[in-house]
Amino acid sequence: MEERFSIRMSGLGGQGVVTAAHLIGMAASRDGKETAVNPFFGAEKRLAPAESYVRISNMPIHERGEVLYPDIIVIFHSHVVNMGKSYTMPFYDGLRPGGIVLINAEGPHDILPDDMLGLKKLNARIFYVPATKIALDLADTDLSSNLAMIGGLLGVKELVSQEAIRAAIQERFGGAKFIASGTTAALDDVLKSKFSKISQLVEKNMEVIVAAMKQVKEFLYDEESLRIAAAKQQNGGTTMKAALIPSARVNQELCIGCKRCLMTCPDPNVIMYHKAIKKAEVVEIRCKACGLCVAVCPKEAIKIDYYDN
Amino acid sequence: MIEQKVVDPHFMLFEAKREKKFITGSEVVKEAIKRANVDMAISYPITPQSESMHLVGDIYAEGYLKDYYRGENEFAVMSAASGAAMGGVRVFTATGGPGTMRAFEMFPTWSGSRLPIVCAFMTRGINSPLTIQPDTIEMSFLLDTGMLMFHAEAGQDLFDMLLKAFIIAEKTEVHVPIGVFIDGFFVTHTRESIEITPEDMKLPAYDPYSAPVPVMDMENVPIRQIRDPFVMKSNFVSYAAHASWQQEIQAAAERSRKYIHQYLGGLVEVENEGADIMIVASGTAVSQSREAVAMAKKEGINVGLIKVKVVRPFPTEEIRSLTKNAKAVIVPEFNIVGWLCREIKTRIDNNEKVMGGPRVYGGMTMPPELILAEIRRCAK
Amino acid sequence: MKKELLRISPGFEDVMPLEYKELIENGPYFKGYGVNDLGTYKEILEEHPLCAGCGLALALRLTLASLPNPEDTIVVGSTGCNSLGFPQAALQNIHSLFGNQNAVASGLKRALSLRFPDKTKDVVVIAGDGATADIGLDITMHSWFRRENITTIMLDNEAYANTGGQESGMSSKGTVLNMAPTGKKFPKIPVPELARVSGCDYVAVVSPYAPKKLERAVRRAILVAREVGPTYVQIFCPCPTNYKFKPMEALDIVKVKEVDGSYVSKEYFSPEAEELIKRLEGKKDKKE
Amino acid sequence: MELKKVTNYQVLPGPEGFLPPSAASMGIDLPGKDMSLIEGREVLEEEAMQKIAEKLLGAKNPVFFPGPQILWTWKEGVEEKAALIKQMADAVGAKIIPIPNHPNLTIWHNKIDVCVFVGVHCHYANVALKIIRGGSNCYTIALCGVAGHEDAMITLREAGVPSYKRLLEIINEKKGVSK
Repeated sequence: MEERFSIRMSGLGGQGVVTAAHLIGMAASRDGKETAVNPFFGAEKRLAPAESYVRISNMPIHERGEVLYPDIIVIFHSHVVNMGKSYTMPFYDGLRPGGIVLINAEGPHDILPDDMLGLKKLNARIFYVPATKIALDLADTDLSSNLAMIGGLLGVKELVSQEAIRAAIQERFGGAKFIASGTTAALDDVLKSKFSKISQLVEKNMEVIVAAMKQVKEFLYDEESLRIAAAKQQNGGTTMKAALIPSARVNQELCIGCKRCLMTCPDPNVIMYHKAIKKAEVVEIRCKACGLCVAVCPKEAIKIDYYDN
Repeated sequence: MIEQKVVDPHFMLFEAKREKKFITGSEVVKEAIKRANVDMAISYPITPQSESMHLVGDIYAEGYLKDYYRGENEFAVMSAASGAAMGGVRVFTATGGPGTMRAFEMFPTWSGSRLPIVCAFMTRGINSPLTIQPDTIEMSFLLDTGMLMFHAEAGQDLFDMLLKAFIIAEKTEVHVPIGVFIDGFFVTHTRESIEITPEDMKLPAYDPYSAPVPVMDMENVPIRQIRDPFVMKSNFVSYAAHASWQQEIQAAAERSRKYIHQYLGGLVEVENEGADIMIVASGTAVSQSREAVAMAKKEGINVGLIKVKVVRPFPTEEIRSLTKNAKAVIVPEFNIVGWLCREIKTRIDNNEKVMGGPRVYGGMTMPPELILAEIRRCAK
Repeated sequence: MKKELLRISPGFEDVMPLEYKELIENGPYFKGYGVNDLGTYKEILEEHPLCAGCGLALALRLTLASLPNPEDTIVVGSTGCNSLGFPQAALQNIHSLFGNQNAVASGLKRALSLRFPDKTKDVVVIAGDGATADIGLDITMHSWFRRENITTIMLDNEAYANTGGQESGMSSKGTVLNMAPTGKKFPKIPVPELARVSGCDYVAVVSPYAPKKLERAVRRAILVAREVGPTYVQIFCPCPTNYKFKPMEALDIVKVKEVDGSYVSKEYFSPEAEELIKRLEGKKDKKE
Repeated sequence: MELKKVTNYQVLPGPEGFLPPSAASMGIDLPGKDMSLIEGREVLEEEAMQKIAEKLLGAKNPVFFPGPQILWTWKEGVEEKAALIKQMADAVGAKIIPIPNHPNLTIWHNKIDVCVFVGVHCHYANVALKIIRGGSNCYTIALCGVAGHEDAMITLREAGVPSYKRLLEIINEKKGVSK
């Protein structure tokens, strides 16, 4: 009998959603399973919605395109859940009854009550794992968050073996030219640059995966959790912890108001200028943390930092 | 230049006394555009279209148009026409055959951008090998561009269809481009008697603010209001927007039917309705069929003729109803693929009675005798 | 545009999205702002999805901040990374197809001249190097030959970036990029020189890391296009994603290329343009 | 000859299938002069207005979607129209969510059961109306100043100040009755 799992991975561009799907697919293939993996994204860049799909089965797979009716949904970023940065509305649209939702979040998250109700009706099981935090703690880079999400997924369901995942990481980052979109290839290079050797990259990321497997927790639809979720919506929506976000910050004591940073930021209305005090200030929520302002500041008054929104 | 006054289109087209002129199809284009209150025309030479756009240039020089130039190729010309239309002026251009293919990417873009451009297509064969001869194959490629397509039988149709095309294309709920198709040489280079409207009358000017999309002039509702179909975001709404957008372009064509009835008297015309054998044809094939019908009549064979004036939107219900009781349907065409036959076959019941042909292509003339032979065969 | 256009119908002020209100209350229309005012007003460009540290995004932002009359400017873009920015821009803009931007702009400029003979309507083409120098080179040059009164601005990131980093005609000789696996075989297309011989009355090459020079070039180009003839500005926009460097290094890359002569800022005026700019800018020396 | 597609199609709230067809492709015509459409059926404007008032007053979460042509005082007469729309929205307790650009996730986010399009450019209104039918069960109403919108469940055509005034009157009358 066919045992098929259709997985939909949703996140934002640059989070490694496509890479995660690819690694799972490679691992499943190594484990001798049938698998098909495909990404789906618009002509957009980082931070735009990105999805990828993994189908794993013991029988041949013919279906293509978006996984419209997933068994498992893996969510890399809170904005997929609460900001509509999703290909579908609501984010769990099409989830099969009894399906699984795994979210990158630090604590008992707060899916909006209506969505919670919808998921409950489907008898969906909700899991969360602090993937970004684990990545930063253990691999020292948020670029490993996708590996942590793989760990979380394996913690919920052992779709592929750890050995196969290890081999997949080795293959993907270990030299042989991998065909990916230009932007993905560029990010691969950045990830590689974070580690001195490929073996170190593999080990660190395996640590991330194992830690995530252990830390993944199930959300229970008990009264207490539902009450908290409802209270949160009353307070104006979500308080679900997003990943830590890097942003530039101006040390106002050092700022001399030269405006160089203002004219060097590629994004509009990120750095604002206070005419009265002649100081620059960063609107953190808009900053993409490229660091150009840091490079042009003559007084070293700007730094990139991680902050928690 | 003769002083022209703006008149009610209905009066100009249906009531004003017409004058008879013995002119070619190319001259018909000139006479129609002279009366169409066109702001701007852009041209590029290609046989058999060139002469008509020279003549439009001449009336620009006389002062009937406000701007006119020769572009560098058809893709550029059609692009410039779209820029002009987005800027809120009435624009006319023409091409044919390989020129149509060179410009092709722009035609669905015109439709998607809701631009009421009128373009005359003087149809001709498509390479390779090189040909400049008549052939209607390009119409097959254009069927699904979202443009409305009128097919003129001869010069008289051409005159009326061009003027009426501006009126229909510019209706807010329609507002998509219209291609007026004329068979190269058979119509463009044939001289015949045409009844034209008075020279001192012209259509009312285009009102850009009647468009269903904002005009790109920074003078109407302001800012962050893009006009083009930029829906390539990554979420379900974007896909839904693109899907709905495509539906909307087709819906616009559906909405044009009412106006086609009002101005063209319908999408089809029929002769000998209810005959056992019906010919369905468009363009020059209609003219040849008229002769064949007359010849058949002499032989005692009763044959009907459905003239398809409008190919997009397609006269589905009309053809279904008119061919319902026919025993045979003959579709003579001036192209190898038989696109009109295909259109009909996919739309009517019992389509095995539709005869694919006769067909000529590559510049050949279709003698009425060829159609007659088919009629005789069907009558047996 | 008429100033009255920028007024929300009474009763709807409260419900208008903040970004629109900000544009009215604190936007750049009718203000004559320049790059020096950045950070003090609501910009024409909103949050865009271009990469962190994108040189093209910076060039686009600065270009829009340099427009002398944003309230009467219509931008024609083209396919490429820049087309991801324009839907976020608060001025009317057209994305038609790939490579036809100068033809669309020609038709648009002529239409606006017919409809508004007594008003200034600036039509500015902003397109990438692929759109301008490869797929649209003939159309670009023909708009110059025809002496269309439009400004053409090339955001030159020396590659097809939106499709994943392929060689373009503007990539330097020897550069290894996708579709140039053994390195590019011919040098950068000399578009500024082509512009000059094709009749452009003003040509400038600048980079976004000298923002005030960029601003001056954009303004001059638009002012000359209004009154004299076609103009061209080429902006070097290093692409960290496809050229694989850290965004922070962009500035150094510009400097190195300026010094080694492979990408040098320059400016050219026709005599008519020179006279016009002299008149408009007073005694200021424009060739500094 | 004039032949019309005979249709029994009704323009009802979605979702209809995986992707609903456009009403025009199903043979629904725009209303004739002085006429309106209710669910694809041509009726007198008065009847349509009565139904609009009922729908709005009976709605849990009615929303007005004013578009750019009414949000900005870009030409004469807009202010008066805008004031009437505002009064209408207030009278039925509707939220106002501007559509200064094209449609977005608003429609899903806000769980709207009845909505009114007014002052949106016809093309964008048509696209949005189709999207809404595709993905929600919202009852859509269009107060169109031009030819109307067959994809809306109720549409007026050539609606201007007199139509708005009459509609407001009907709403107020019905409100009086229901109270």
